[in-house]
Parts: sequence; structure tokens; C-alpha cells
Amino acid sequence: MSVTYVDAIREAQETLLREDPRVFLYGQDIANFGGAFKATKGLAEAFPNRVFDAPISEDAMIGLAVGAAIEGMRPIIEMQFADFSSIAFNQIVNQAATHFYRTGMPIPLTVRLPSGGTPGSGPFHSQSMEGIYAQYPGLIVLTPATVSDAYHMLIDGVALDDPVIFCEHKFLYRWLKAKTIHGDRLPIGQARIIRHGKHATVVAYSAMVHEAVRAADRLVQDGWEIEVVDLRSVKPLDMDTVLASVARTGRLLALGEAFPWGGVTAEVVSRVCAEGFHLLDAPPQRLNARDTPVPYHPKLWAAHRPTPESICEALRHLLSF
Amino acid sequence: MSVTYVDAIREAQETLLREDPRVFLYGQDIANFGGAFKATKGLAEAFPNRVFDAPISEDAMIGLAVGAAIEGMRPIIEMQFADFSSIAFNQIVNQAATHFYRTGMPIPLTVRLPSGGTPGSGPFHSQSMEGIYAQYPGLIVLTPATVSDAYHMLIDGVALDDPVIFCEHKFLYRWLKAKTIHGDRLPIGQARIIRHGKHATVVAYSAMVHEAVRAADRLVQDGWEIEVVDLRSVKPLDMDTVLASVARTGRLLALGEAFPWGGVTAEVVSRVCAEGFHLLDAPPQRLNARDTPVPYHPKLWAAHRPTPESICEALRHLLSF
Amino acid sequence: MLKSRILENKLSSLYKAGKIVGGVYLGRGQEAVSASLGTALIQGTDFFAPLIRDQAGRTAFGEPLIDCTRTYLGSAAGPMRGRDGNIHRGRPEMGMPAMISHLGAQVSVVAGMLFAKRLQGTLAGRVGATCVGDGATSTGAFHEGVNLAAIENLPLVIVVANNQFAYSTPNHRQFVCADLSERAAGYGIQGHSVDGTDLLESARVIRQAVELARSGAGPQMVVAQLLRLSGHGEHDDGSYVPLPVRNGHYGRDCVEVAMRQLVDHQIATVDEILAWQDQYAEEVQRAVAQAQQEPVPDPYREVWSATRTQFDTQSI
Amino acid sequence: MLKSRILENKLSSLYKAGKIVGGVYLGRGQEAVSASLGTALIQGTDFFAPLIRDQAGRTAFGEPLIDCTRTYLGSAAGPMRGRDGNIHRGRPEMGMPAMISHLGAQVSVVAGMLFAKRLQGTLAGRVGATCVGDGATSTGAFHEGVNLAAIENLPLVIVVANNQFAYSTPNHRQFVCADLSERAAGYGIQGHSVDGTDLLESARVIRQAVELARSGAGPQMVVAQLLRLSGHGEHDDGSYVPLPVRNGHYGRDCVEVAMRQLVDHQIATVDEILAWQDQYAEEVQRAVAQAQQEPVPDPYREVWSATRTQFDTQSI
Ligand SMILES: Cc1ncc(C[n+]2csc(CCOP(=O)(O)OP(=O)(O)O)c2C)c(N)n1
Ligand SMILES: Cc1ncc(C[n+]2csc(CCOP(=O)(O)OP(=O)(O)O)c2C)c(N)n1
Ligand SMILES: [Mg+2]
Ligand SMILES: [Mg+2]
Repeated sequence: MSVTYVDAIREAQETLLREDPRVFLYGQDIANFGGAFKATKGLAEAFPNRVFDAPISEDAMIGLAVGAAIEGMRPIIEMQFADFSSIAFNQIVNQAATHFYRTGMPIPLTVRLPSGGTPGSGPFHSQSMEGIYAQYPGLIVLTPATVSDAYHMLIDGVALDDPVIFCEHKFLYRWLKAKTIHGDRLPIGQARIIRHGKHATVVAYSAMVHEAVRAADRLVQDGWEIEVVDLRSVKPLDMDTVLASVARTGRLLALGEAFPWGGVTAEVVSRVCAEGFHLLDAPPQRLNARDTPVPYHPKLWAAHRPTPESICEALRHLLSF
Repeated sequence: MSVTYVDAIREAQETLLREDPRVFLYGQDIANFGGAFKATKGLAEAFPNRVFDAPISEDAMIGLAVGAAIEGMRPIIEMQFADFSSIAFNQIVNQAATHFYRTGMPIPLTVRLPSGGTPGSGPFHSQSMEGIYAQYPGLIVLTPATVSDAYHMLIDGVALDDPVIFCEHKFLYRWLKAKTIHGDRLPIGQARIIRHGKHATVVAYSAMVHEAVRAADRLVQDGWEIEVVDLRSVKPLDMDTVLASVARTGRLLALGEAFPWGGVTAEVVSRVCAEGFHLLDAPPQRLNARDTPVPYHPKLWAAHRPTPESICEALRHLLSF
Repeated sequence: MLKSRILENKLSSLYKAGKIVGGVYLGRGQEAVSASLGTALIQGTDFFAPLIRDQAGRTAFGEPLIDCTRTYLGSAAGPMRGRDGNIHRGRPEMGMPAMISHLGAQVSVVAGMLFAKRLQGTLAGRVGATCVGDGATSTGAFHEGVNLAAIENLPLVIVVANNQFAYSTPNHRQFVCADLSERAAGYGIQGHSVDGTDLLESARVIRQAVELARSGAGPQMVVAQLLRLSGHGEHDDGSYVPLPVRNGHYGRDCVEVAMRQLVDHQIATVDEILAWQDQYAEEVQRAVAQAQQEPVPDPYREVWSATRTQFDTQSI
Repeated sequence: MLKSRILENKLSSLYKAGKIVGGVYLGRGQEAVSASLGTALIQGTDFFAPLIRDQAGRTAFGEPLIDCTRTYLGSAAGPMRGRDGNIHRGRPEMGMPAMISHLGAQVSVVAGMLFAKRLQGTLAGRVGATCVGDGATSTGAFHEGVNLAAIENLPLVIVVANNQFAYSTPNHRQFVCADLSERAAGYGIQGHSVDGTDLLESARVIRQAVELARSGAGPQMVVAQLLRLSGHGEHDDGSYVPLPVRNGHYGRDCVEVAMRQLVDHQIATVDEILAWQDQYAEEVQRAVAQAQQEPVPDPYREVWSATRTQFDTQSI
């Protein structure tokens, strides 16, 4: 028996509904239908009046969640795709994110964003928005890469008093399997060394962790031992773990699937440079998607995002200094 | 006689309306009232049926502009405050920004964003969103810091075939004056050395250019000669000018008024590190606003954004390596 | 509403004297509607999300004067502690959320507060109310919020104060239906229309709407016709309001109308009203004086954190 | 509409055979409404922003079959060149904008196209039309767009295909008015309601709305009642649609109804219809075959730029 990444998300929500009466789910097609990705399958039946189909009103969905959080609830909002959170943008970044600083009352809501590219999904069903939301004060941005993290980080995220942007990767939903969801549990805010090495560090998160590991595996035959750090959360960023790894390897590649301007990789590189410049033996590198919308055709899509090939290439370049 | 920064923006729009029949203006209170900041004063009378009051519908305002651009017009949309563009976010980043890549037809619209903090404006009338928009492929993001740039870059921006996010700083509106709007004209995409120096480079844009110059002036008494680069546009980023400056000084402080996670300063630092690592004699530093909403009270506000004092402090730290 | 008028007159003078932190947006001409709503609500039970012209409603709902003067005068002891300003102030823990500037955004928030109470089994007998202007009805947020409240059949009262202008923009650039209350049918909710310059009528219609919501009849939309009797903010002279409009029926001062109504209906005597006036002026003066003596926020003692959670590893 | 049905049946089989790139969203059951709109519009003059279930409208408006098959089959020669997919395809230079996924967002875009024509002095005699589903009416973008079109008095026809579900979500979780056409009054525009399974009625009502808009009567909202006769997409079996609904009046197949109407009204004979069927099947087959032979996009020759402008200094 194995569980998938999306199973873990479903399980986490089941656990939360069972154990915390403050939790409810609100999102399009999540009740009887169980959600576009089946992440809430069966939950409406198991928990009557706790799981609701939303109208196609992303702005109001988040507004409702903020109001409910003010009154003591812990709403989990499913966006059908991360890309549609652009409609709820104002309520997320201006209403939810500012509330604690302005009033002293935190807003414990969780927005689930099915994120990232899959073949044939195109410009509006593929976006990675973690680097957008992380720019706003007041939000916590989680990006689980493993089945166990998908489970535990959703549970732990909902327990936080602050608004959580939970970026779950659609490509991992069914592709990523594990024996159990109860793998290694780390607190939110701590990164994980997912693969040890000594010649270079790849800092990645979400689906790119797996591409990084693939690339690292390939480079073994050339004698390179690549360390892979899974950030797990992009806000907060666990610089201790990142800097410790760079201290060991002297070389940094920051890897992400989002658009190339700014974002997580820029934040990682510039913090490593500010805080650990002396640790670096080579110019730190970044690898992101290309600076166009995510293309629809699988052939274009595969060349738009980083792949094991392009990661190997970036690492070879990094190792050449 | 002197002209202010906001005069220059008004003049540019007058010139554009006069010289290009494709240009029209659409925005809240911009017709007879002349706009919340008077940036369109008198234009409705001078150009009947070219300047329109919009309903409070930011999403539809940008949708209208996209449609009009498809049919050959060059709309300029005034957001009353940059912060309200969060309502138009979807139309900007998903409709306007993706159109050229998707269809091959560019969308020459300009969104004017009155940006940045002023005392007493608070969390929702003070934001600097350039680092948000620059993350999206397909947008050009301009951040003029001088009266003459406010004029020429608006003219040149409207001439571009692509969607332009024009971030004009509200603090500069009336505070910044010049003898003429016809100062030094540089093409869009080129940064400007605004002050020469040899010990460190401050890369800044918009209002922070002036704070950087103030800080640099103060450090003269300690014998430090600080170079200040005005990026002028944050997307594209003129890395040639930035790298040439860092090559001369060996030290980099990236300075911005936006929130500290990601954004322009992270992009600048990480590109300098990737492309000019060997030029750096010290860890590159960043200075941004604090990671909270922009506070309302002037005393808090002044401590939230970088000031000449905090810039001097960051520079002294940079120079201490 | 009288207290609020006196308070706002004071704020206006303080603004002109340069004593206010930030802008001043007044509710002059809208007091009858706002106070009617505040009065119909029960503090401690109901929710009230005021907008920028709801000083009268806030006071009637029970907000202490000192919350107001502290915010305007920059005291660190105010409900927003200098972090957010004046008309944004709120006390969400007391059923009065703190608005954000983005118009229309509070509708769904109040809906969510009511939704929570339903889930908690304590909705019965409770209502939530929010005010918006004519301009705010053009926002997508307003539409989504009202429609969602209708779907969830929540006891939400939406009061639209149609003061005929949104900043400088007249109604005909904001909507083209005859009366905004016609929108109600499209949401499947009840609509009400009222002359917002008439206190007794406003009080009657708004109370009726609140009680309908309270009794389970679902969302109610009340559209009040009136005129803003000052500029958009105190920085604005409102000279774009055409003279015929200013001199028209809705240009009459609802406070004066109300005073006359009170006397005519023998609800109060002229002497009583004059006594109130003195008493309120005194109260306002005290609240101003107190706030002015209090310390302003101190950036060195400010806790610069936007989240309650603090992470070990956090450097931002 | 017949051609579109045959085409979509083919797309469905190709999907099941794994030959399609991306998802397949069909207009089965909505052809009468969509084709009525496409037929009432004049290509080259009018604007048409189709939505995901408008294959029939596209074909009627004049979109060549090959544009469709190229997109679905991943040919690099399609209008979107592999950059965007299937139902998003458009030819903005020919008056047919390319939709984004975000529902409701096209309403204001078509309004803007018409607004441009007014500024250019060439609006007379022109209309713009767009389709949305029942679900899309809950979006803020829909509200803002319709209201803006009303304020600007633009010749915009909004066709709401109320197929009773948005994906799996039934009408009662989307709105609670009796009929969405009641929204029209709130925008100050004309509303029309029609049985969308009845071709002749749909054609009449939609043509009337289009001609009203064309003659200067301002925006028109047509609400058509019907039922989606397939799943939301071909990956979905639509089993959440209750049997009584499926077997109810709107569950009847508008294509069959239309065929009968054509014969009954002696507009066409059965033999003619059969001949059309053969001819269309042949055309579809040819368009599929051609697209299948064409090269797919080549990432090495792709121009990876999201802006037309190229800057010297640009490294992103
Ligand atoms: C979404 C949004 N856009 C623009 C503004 C700027 N703004 C503040 S008040 C105002 C006018 C509001 O008009 P109305 O809703 O009629 O309320 P009134 O001021 O007349 O009471 C505008 C445009 C805003 N606050 N929110
Ligand atoms: C703003 C937004 N939210 C969510 C979605 C995801 N989505 C795609 S189609 C759909 C259902 C649309 O329903 P309706 O408007 O009734 O059209 P129908 O599919 O029934 O023709 C949803 C929720 C979207 N495209 N846009
Ligand atoms: Mg108003
Ligand atoms: Mg539908």
C-alpha cells in the first residue's frame, strides 16, 4: 500500500476536521464532487456542514474566510488552481495579511494553492505563486515536496495563528508516492537536507527538489557529490540550514520553477551573499523557468521549466569555477 | 519657474494626447476633477472625449484597456493609488501580460501607479508594487526618479508596444522640482549614474535615489565617495551599468522602498553575484522597508522605510569589510 | 448623530489647524442613515463594518469617543496603535472589523463572521451590517460578497449610502439603473429604498431591514438617497457638485431635519436638544484633550512583526 | 451547430484515444444557443469572445475547422502555436479575442474593443458579444464588466448559458434569484430569457438582442436555460447531475430538437440533413488528418520572449 501526495493532503484535512471543530473547508466543487483533484474526496459526507461548495467568487471566498477567522474559526480555502488566486489577491495580501499588524488579531486561515506546471496545462493552470505571496508581510508560505510534508505541514500550518499560503504541487499529486504519510516530521520553518554531498548545494523546494535529486544522481558518475536542500517553506526561509550546507560545499545553485525575475531563488542567493559571502568559492547561480507564460504544449513546457538536463548543465557550470 | 514631478507626468500626458490620436486616458476622477493628484488637470477640457472618469472597477478598467489596445488604441490607465491595482491584478498579469506571447499581438497599454509611501498614508495608500509586477513575464516596469525621467519615460513607455507598469512616486509628486522637464534623456532600459564615487555603489530607483544621494553626501565628510546608480526601470534591468559601477567600486548596496522579501533588491544582488562575483570585494548588501505593512503614523512610517541614517549605517557596514 | 456631527466639526477644525495625522473624511449629511443603522444594531451581539462616513453609526453602535480622537490625533493608545489610521479603525474582537481601503472588501468579511456563528450554532438572533457608497457598488468585491451572502442566506444588512458622488464622480458614471435597490432582485434578496435625509424614515426602514434579517429573511439591501455635505475629504471643497444638486432636496441637512422632527413629534424639546449639544461638545472636548496628551507611537519600541508566529530561523 | 457536434464528437474520440494535447471541454447541449449567436454576428465587423462551450458559435462566426484541430492536436501551425491551448484559441486581429481561463474576464475586454471603435468613430453598426456560464456570473469581473458596458452604453451582447452547473456546482450554490435575467434591470440594461434547447427560439431571441444592440439600445443580456450534455470536461462523467434533471426538459438534445424543427418547418429535408452530416464528417476528417501530419512546436526554435520590445541590456 502506498499513499500519494494528494492522498496526504486529503488525509490531513480529514484529521483536521476530526480533531479541530474550528476547521471548515470552503472551495469550488469540493463538497460532493470532492474537488477538481479529489483532495477533499469523501469529506463532505464524513463531516456534514463542514465542507462547502463555493460560488466562483475567489475574492469573496477569502473575505468569508477572514470574517470566519475573526470569529474563531480556522477555514481552509481551496483555490481550484493557484492561478485563480489572482482574483482573491486583494483579500489575501491586503485583508488577511495585514490584519494582525493592524489590529493585533491574527487571521488563522489557510489557502490551498494547487500550483506548478503539468504537461498540457498552459499559462493559467500552471503558475507557481509562492514568490509573489512571500513578498507580502504577514503571510507564511509553505511549499511541501514530500508526501509526509504535505500531510504534516498542512496540519502544522492550520495550527499557526497566521494566514498560510499552502503551495501544493499538482505534478506531485499522483506521481509522488510514499509508503506512509508519517515520515520524518520537521517543524515549519526548518529546511531539510534531502541528499548529502560535498561539492555543491542545490537549494530547491516543491517539485524541483525531485528534479534536483535526479540531476544529482546523474552527476555521481562524473564524481560529483551534490547536496540538495529542500526549503520546505519559502517564508520563513531557514537560512541556518542553507548556510550550513553552503559552508560545507562552497557552491550554491538556487533552483525554482517560478518565473525568473525575483522570487525565491533571488531571495536565497542574495541572503546567502549577504550572510555567507565568505563561504562561497564560486558565483552563486540560479535556475528558474523562462521569462514567458507557461506554454501549453508539453514539448514547450518541458523546455520552459528546469529539467534534470538543465540542472546538470547549471551545476557543471557552477563546478567549473 | 520650476516644474514638479507630477507636472511632468501631466505634461507627458498632454503631449501624448496631442501627438498620438491612439492615446486616451481612463481612470477614477481624472476627467473634470483632474485626478486625485491632479496629474490630469485640465486634460479633459483640452481633449474632449479622450479623458474618462472610470467607475470603481479596477478589473474592468484594465479589461477595457486591453480590449481597446487590441483594436489599435494606446490607453493610459490611472490607478488612484498603486495599492488598488491589487483589484486589477488578474487583468494585468494574466490578461495583458500574457497576450503577446499567446497570440503574437502586443498590448500597448500603460498603467500609472501612484506608488510609495508618504507620511500618514498608511498600509493601503503607500505600497511599492514594482517587484510584484516585474515577476510576471510580459510586463515592462518603469520607476522614474527625476522630473525629466517622469516626463520622457512616460512618453517613451507609451510608445512601447508592450504593457507598461509606470510606478510614479507620490512623495516626489510635489517635493521634487526641476528647472525644466527636458533634462537628460536616456532610452528605456538604460540606468543612470546619478552620482559618481569609487568606494561603494548604491543601486536604487524612484524616491530612494534621492535618499541614497543624501546618504552619500553625508558620508563625504568621512572621506567616502559613494556612487549612486538610478535603475530607472526595474524590468528590464540594466546590468551593464550596474556591473560597470560595481567593477569600479567593488561594493554593492541594493536599496529599495518595497517590502524586504524578494523584489528588486534581491534581483539586483543575485544578478550581480551571478554575473560579477569576481568584482565584489565585500558581501553585497540590501536595504529595504521592514517586513510589516506600511504604518500610518509618520513616526512609525519614517522608521519603516530606509532613511539617510539607515542607508549611511548600511554603507558603513559595507565599507567595513 | 448629533454627537457625531459635533465630533466631526471638531475634527474638521483640528484638520485645518494641522493637528490631525493623515486625512479626514466626514459623514456630514449621512448621519441620519448611519445612526439609524448603529442604533438598530446590538453591540455585543451584532456585527457592524462601518465605512468612511459612519462616525454616527460607530457612536450609536457604542464606539467610545476616545477611540476616535486617539486615532485622529496619533495617540499610541488608540485601537490601531498608529499602525493604521482614522477611518480604518476597528475592534474586531467587539464585532466591529477594521476596514481596509479597498472598497467593497468588507461585505464578504461580515458574511464570514456570520457564517462562523452559524457553524458555531450561535447565529440565531444575530445580524451583521455593513455600509458602502454608491461608488463601491461598482466593485467586483461588492458583487461577490452580496451574492455569497445571498447564497448562504446570511442575516446581512447592506446599507448603500448613495450620496450621488464617488469622490468627484457622479452617479451616471457609476451605474445606469434608476435606483440601486433594483440590484436586490438580481441577488434574490430584499431591497429597500429610503430618503436618507429623513431621520424618522431612515430609522424606520433600516430597523425594519435589520429585523427582517434577524428573523431569518436573509440579506437585506437598503439604498438611501442623500448628499455628502462636505468634500470627499477635508482636503477637497467638493466644488464639482452642481449647484442645483446642492440646493436640491437631498442637499438639506439631515441633522437639522432630525432636530425639527424630534421637536415636531415631541420626542424632544428644543431645550433638551440644546442641552445635548452642550453635553456632547463637552465630551468631545474631553476626548480630544485626553488624546492630545498621550504619547505617540515610538518606533524604537515598536514590535516590527506582521505575524503572531515567530520562527527561530526567521531573519525576515 | 451540426458541424460543431460532429467535430466535438470527433474530439471526444480523439481524447479517449489519447491523441489530444490538454483537456477537452465540449459544448454538447449548448450548440443551439452558441450557433445562434455566431450566426447573428458578422465576421469582420462584429466582435465575438467565445467561451469554453462555443465551438458552434466559433464555426458559425467563421472560424476555420483547421484552427480547431490544429490546436487540439498540438500542431505548431495553429493560431496559438502551442503556446496556449484548445478552448483558449482566438484571433484577436479578426475580432475574436483569445480568452484567458479566469472566468468573467472577457466581458470588459470586449467592452474595450467596442470602446476603441467609438473613439475611432467606427462603432456604428457594430456589436460585440461574449458568452459566459452561470458560474461566471458570480465573478467580480463579470459584474464590473457588465456595469462598465452599461455606463458606456456599448453595443455589447452578453449571453449567459445557464447549463445549471458550474463544473459540479449546482445553480443554488451560485445564485438565488429566480432567473439570472433579473440581473439586467440592476445594470439598467435589457434582459432576455430563452429556452436554450430550442434552436428557433434561441435564434430569434439572440438575433433580436444583437439587433437591439446594433441599433443603439445599449447592452443586452440574454439568459438561456439549458443543460450541459456531457461532463465538465471529457475527464468528467458528470454523474453528479441528478437523473430528474438529465431526464427533464432541458435534458433534451438541442441538435435533435433543431433537426426536427428544420424538417417540421420545411427549412430542410431529412435527406439534406443527412447529406450535411456526411459533408461535415468529411470536412472534420480532413481537418483532423491535416493537423495530425503537421509538426509540433520545437522548443529549440521557440522565441522565448513575452514582449515585442527587445532591450539591448536585457538579460531576462
Ligand atoms: C477599490 C478601490 N478603488 C479606489 C479607491 C479610492 N477611493 C476611496 S473613496 C473613493 C470614492 C468612494 O465613493 P463611494 O463608494 O460612493 O463612497 P463615498 O465616498 O461617496 O461615501 C475612491 C474612488 C478605493 N478606496 N478602493
Ligand atoms: C475565476 C475562475 N475560478 C475558477 C475557475 C475554474 N473553472 C473553470 S470552468 C469552471 C466552471 C464554470 O462554470 P460555468 O461558468 O457555469 O460554465 P460551464 O462550464 O457550466 O459552461 C470553473 C470553476 C476559473 N476558470 N476561473
Ligand atoms: Mg458616494
Ligand atoms: Mg454552467
